[in-house]
Amino acid sequence: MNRLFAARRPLGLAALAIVAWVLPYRLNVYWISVADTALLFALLAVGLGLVMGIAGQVNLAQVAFFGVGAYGVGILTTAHGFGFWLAALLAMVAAVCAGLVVGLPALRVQSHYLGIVTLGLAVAFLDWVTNAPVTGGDSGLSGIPTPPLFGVGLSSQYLYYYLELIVLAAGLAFGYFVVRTSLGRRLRAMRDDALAAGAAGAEIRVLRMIAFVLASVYGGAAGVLYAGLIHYIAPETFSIADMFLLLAMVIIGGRQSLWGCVVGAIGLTVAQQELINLAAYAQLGYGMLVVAVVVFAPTGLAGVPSRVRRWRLRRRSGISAAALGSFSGVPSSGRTGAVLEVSGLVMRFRGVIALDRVSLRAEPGEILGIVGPNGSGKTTLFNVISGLYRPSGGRVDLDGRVISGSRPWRISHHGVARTFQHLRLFGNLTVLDNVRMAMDRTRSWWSWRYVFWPVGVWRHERELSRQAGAVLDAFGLAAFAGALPHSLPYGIQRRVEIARAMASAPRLLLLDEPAAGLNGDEQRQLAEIVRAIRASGVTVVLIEHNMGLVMSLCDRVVVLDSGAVIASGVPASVAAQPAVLEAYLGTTTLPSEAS
Amino acid sequence: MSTLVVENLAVRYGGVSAVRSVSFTVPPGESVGLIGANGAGKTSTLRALMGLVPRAAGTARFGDRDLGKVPARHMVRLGIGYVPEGRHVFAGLPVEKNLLLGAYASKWDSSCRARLSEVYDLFPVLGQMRGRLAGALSGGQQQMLAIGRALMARPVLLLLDEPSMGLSPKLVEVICSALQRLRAEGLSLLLVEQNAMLTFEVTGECLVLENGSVAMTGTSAALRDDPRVRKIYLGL
Amino acid sequence: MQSFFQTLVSGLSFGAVYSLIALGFSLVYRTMGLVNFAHGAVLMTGAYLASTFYLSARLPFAVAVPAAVLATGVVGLLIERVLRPLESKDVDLMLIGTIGAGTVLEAVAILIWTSSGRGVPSPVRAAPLDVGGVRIPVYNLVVIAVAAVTMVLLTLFLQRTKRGAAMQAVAMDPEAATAVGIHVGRSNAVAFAIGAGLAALAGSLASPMLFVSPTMGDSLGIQGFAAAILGGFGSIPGAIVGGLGIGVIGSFAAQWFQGYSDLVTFVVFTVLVMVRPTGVFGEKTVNRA
Amino acid sequence: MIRRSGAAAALSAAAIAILAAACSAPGSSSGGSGGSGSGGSTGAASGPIKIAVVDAQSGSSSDLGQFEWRGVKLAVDQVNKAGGIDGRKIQLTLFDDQGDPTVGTELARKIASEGFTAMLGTAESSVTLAMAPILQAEHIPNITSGQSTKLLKLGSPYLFLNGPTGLTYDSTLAKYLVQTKGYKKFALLTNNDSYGAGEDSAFTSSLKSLGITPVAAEVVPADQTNMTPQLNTIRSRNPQVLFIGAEEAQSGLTVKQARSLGMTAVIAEGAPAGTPLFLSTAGVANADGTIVSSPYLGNGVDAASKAFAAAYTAAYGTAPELHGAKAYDGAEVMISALKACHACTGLALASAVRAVHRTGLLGTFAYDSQGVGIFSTSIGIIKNGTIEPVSS
Repeated sequence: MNRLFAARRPLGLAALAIVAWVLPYRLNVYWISVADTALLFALLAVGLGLVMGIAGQVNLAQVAFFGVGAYGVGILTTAHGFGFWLAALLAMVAAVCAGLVVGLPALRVQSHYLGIVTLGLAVAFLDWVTNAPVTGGDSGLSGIPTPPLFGVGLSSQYLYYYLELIVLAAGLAFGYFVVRTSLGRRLRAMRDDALAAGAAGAEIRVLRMIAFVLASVYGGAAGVLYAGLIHYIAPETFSIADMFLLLAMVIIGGRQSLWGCVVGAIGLTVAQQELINLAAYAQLGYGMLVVAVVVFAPTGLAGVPSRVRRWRLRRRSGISAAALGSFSGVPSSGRTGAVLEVSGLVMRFRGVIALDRVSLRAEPGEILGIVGPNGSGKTTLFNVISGLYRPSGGRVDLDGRVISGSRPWRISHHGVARTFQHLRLFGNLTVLDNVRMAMDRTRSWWSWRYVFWPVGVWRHERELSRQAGAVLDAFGLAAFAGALPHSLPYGIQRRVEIARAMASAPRLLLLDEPAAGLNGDEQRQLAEIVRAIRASGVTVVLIEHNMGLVMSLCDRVVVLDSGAVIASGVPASVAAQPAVLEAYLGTTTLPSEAS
Repeated sequence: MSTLVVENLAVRYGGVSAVRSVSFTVPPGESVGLIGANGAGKTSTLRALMGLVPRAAGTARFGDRDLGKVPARHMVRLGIGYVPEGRHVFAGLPVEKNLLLGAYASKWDSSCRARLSEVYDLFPVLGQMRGRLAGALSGGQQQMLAIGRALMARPVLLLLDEPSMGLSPKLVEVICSALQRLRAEGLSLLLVEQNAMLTFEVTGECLVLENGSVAMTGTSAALRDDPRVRKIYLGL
Repeated sequence: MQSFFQTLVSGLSFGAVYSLIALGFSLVYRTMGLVNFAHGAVLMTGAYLASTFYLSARLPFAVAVPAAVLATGVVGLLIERVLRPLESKDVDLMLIGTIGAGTVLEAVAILIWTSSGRGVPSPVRAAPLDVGGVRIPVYNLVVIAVAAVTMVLLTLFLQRTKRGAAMQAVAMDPEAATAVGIHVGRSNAVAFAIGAGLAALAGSLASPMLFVSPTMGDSLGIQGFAAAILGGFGSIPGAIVGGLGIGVIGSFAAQWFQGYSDLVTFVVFTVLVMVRPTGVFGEKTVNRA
Repeated sequence: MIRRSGAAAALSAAAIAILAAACSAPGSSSGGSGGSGSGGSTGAASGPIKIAVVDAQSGSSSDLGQFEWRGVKLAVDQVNKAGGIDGRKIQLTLFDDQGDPTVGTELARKIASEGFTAMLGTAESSVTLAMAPILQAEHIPNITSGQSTKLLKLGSPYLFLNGPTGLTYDSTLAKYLVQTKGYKKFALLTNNDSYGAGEDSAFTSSLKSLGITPVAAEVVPADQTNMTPQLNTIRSRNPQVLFIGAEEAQSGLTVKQARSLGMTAVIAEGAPAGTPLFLSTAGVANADGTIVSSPYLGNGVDAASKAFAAAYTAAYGTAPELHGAKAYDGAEVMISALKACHACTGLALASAVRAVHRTGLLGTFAYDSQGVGIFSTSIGIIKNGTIEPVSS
């Protein structure tokens, strides 16, 4: 089914290319201008899709990027006599700068806060162009020249269509190149779960800025083309109403799919032209459509086929027939285990002491168990070690190097990987992508290759895929490579999370209640996996409530109660200590076996 | 007075089986404990009873009412009080407002006032702090507040989820004696606890859960002396 | 100096309106965790209803406004019903859903009242007060007074009544609220209706000072939202402080920066949010793994 | 394997498409582009004469658009009833530009592709500015209601104004206020859209030529409804005259807010102050004494305006105002030109418009090379909600 679809894809693309290429022959002067506008909106929408749908950053300033591109060209060509393409280049630079400025707040705030701030910045931009003399104020700039191309002036709407088509095709291709490879995978992982992405080595702050820069490049390019097409720009075109219209295009089309954004943009542009004398009804229509899409089909039109497919699958059979393979050993990473040294760690939350001078040590090739009643601070300890919290006191060293206080991605690059008590898989990434994302050890600035050395990206990608395949094989997950995590049984999801953690070739692995929810058989497999991980030299620290598992698996156990270490040692001796019994059972008067 | 009858209750989260086929009965005026290590399925059982998580299988009846058909917010009208795990007091509201909200289903009249003074009598410290924001109380005080809030609706059956969690031994004793007093007044209790010794003090009969199933049942007195309980807890 | 105070007075009167708007935002956010981007459009609906009752049905202003508040509350119930499936879901979808709802309200207003807008004569005909050369329009005092009374009433409602306590309880802990017998869905609906009513009150109070048009909610909504965030989202004193703050910043920005006032206001706002994302009275939240 | 052949198919298809494109340029073969190349011939002698009216029917300036449409339609209905032009009826089509220049450019292409002879509108200079180059390229004469002097700078032989430029309004007003009334302290409050910015520069330069510098010149955003902060600054300078350069509603609000601050300065303004929307927004009492510069002071000034007002009221059940009258005059000019050249098109029609010499409601039209046909306005004063000509 899937392979067939893949084979059909080039055919579909070819058909689409032909339609797009011969379309102008069927259009009159008016409709070609509509087509030109539609293509511009499509380019804008792809940019918005990348930042909102792929990277999950609310951006209500996309029209401002559009405006910066258009005004950049307008001002430079009319007031300073620059040639069109030089002006276009500088305008793109300006748009990227705007992207960086609008993206800045994303480092501090998210979701609705980011929405209002970006909207506010869009209003501020609009205010500036309406007032500044250099932008011609409300009456705008006219007389923007036609862009020449190889000595041909593109004054014809028809020729311009092809220019736009080529730019859009290139933009889409680049967009898909980004989305399907390393950078896009990180962006999507960040969207699904920023916390887990950080713990898996993604530099969240840099990625957010990259997302806004991507959006601004597409917005700026659309603006440049717009200026060359219309030869006239005025603030009205970049209004908030147009921003919401653009948003509607992306939402209705499907924000997580670049094709969806294109379809939404073209569809809504054409619909708007058809209803040009019924503007209020058009607005009513797309407003209701947005509400309906958000409530009933959050992934938009682009998400409908996969929803239908999933629905039909579910009706036909329960879960996919693919079976979990057997675990066949941890692929060697060539890295040795690390010594974890926690000394005097204190963590306070608004007066509540969650960790009270915790000290412990884990050696390479050892499985250290952390146990204790609910609320004793076990997960908080993991959160401090993996960098989610900055400790109030004390320190964490890895092989003698202080890691406490570093950001999660940096700690991940030092060789610490973790799983979470409540699974934190990237829900909209396939199992393979979950693994590839964690496996990718490049830094974010590595992304310059996307612009200057795409071949390098491809090679890196091939290498990642090869290694990730090996990890999936080793963990017996090969059959689920293309599945989304939530479609899998819980036990398999747990294993995927461990595979993901191991994909980053860690030297220290933190497992937070890995056996929770597993049945007896699965627990036995888990024990086998954890032992194999230890055998590969990795230091393992695990939090577990299942005492049977702890007793049989761990080399040493540390008991936490009320944030403090109350006992530590080999499992059997720890279980015999009165303080442990009290922590677990509530009192020391419990009769011992001997009595 | 009604009897709580639970038969073959099962709970699943997604693909995970948290509770498999648990059955028990709480007769009027009786007190039953559900104990076991973390993750044994105690809290899930209680939440399923309250209708806060969906039941995968099984039935629960209270008197002649099928609890499966009663929305969670109507439990209080049937006389079932619920003290959630982690206390869940309304942190931004004063102590007294928390208690009054416990009597949300009835009028805030003189009988409600009378009930309020009964709660203050049971937990004098709450009376002293009636104007304080609940979020500013210590853990033990919050636990008293959560119990007091549930008592405000004059329940006939009280479901308690880990009332001793995170409390110092001294405060556990306070809670323990309060529960004993409530039991003496004729209230039925269903107590979910990790703290086995507290449970044995307060209840007449206990179930020990392990991995979502009932591992042992018996009178609290008998279980107290049974070494197998300790094994289940510590996995030895 | 006189000009300074005059600008301050004008900033405070509009600030009172922003406070009411921010209050609606905050109440809805506080009780249901929903960020209502349609708030501005709801405000516009309320303003149109009030002006219709006042101008077309010739009701006295003091009757028209409460009538509009009630009617808009019903509109709020409708919106809440439509968007209810989103309430516990992802915040971004909610944001977009309410933007969609706002678009719909605006379109409906255009279809009913056309897009041209209308001026509403001031219901108070008295001459402005003169305090040391500072002119204070009597109607502005009425607005400030009504806003203040509303805030006191709202605070009393939340603190003294059973329904108010229940609404706060739902906000703090929906599950525990359910356990004591509170109908969470109904409480949310009531909260949303009150939020809509507050928007309508703000809109109808502002309409004699401003101009009623289908787009009036856009800028008022954004300013009110900014006010809510500035004060600390979900906080009632925060809404008041934030509203007055945005009103005063806006007034001085308009006086000093003329046409560039929006630019200045939003740049200042952005910087403030970045420096202190939780606003003046907001609480810091902790990430949990 | 399948994948391979798919890619091959794609390549060959693309090659065919490129070949097809190379053989003939799109757009040239299809008969869509009606206007191109028809530079001045006499139009086809049958069927109705198609005239496009482009005006905002939605958005904040839709009121203006409504007024304009009524004025145009009245004129065209009258000529159609009288038998049309050489026996051919005029067929009007209304397009909504939404006040957005981009929409305007698309409409310009639509008008060209659908073979319209001429265009009337728009009410907004910025939209007309965007459309004019396309209309010029497609040889479609356009009589606009815009009054910005930027329109003249385009130098399009196809663009005509149906009223005076902003400069005419303001210089007449300034002369009256300074020379007749003897005022010396002026304050300006203008908004930042193209109308307001134009008024700002026109009135300032008019004052300058009379040797006067304003004591205050404040700018408000066009969508701002609270003008108090700017009015505060103005009030502190104590001017005798407050000149307002903003659209109807905003002007009305400004007057209302100025009066509520206790300002007593004389209000002076261009055309917007003469409209019902201004009066209803400001309130009748507040608007009293406002001095208006307008080529059309009211419906009862002379016989022509009385007849127009009667016909307009009969058709629409409401009395006309300036915009309706302007649009009516513009339509009349176009009709005269069409009559004179026997429904010609393109450059010939443009020349015919330029040659029109007729007296309308606003005055006597005699177009100069820049496309302006009216060069004077009258001064009126608002009393009890109606404009009266000043008795000077």
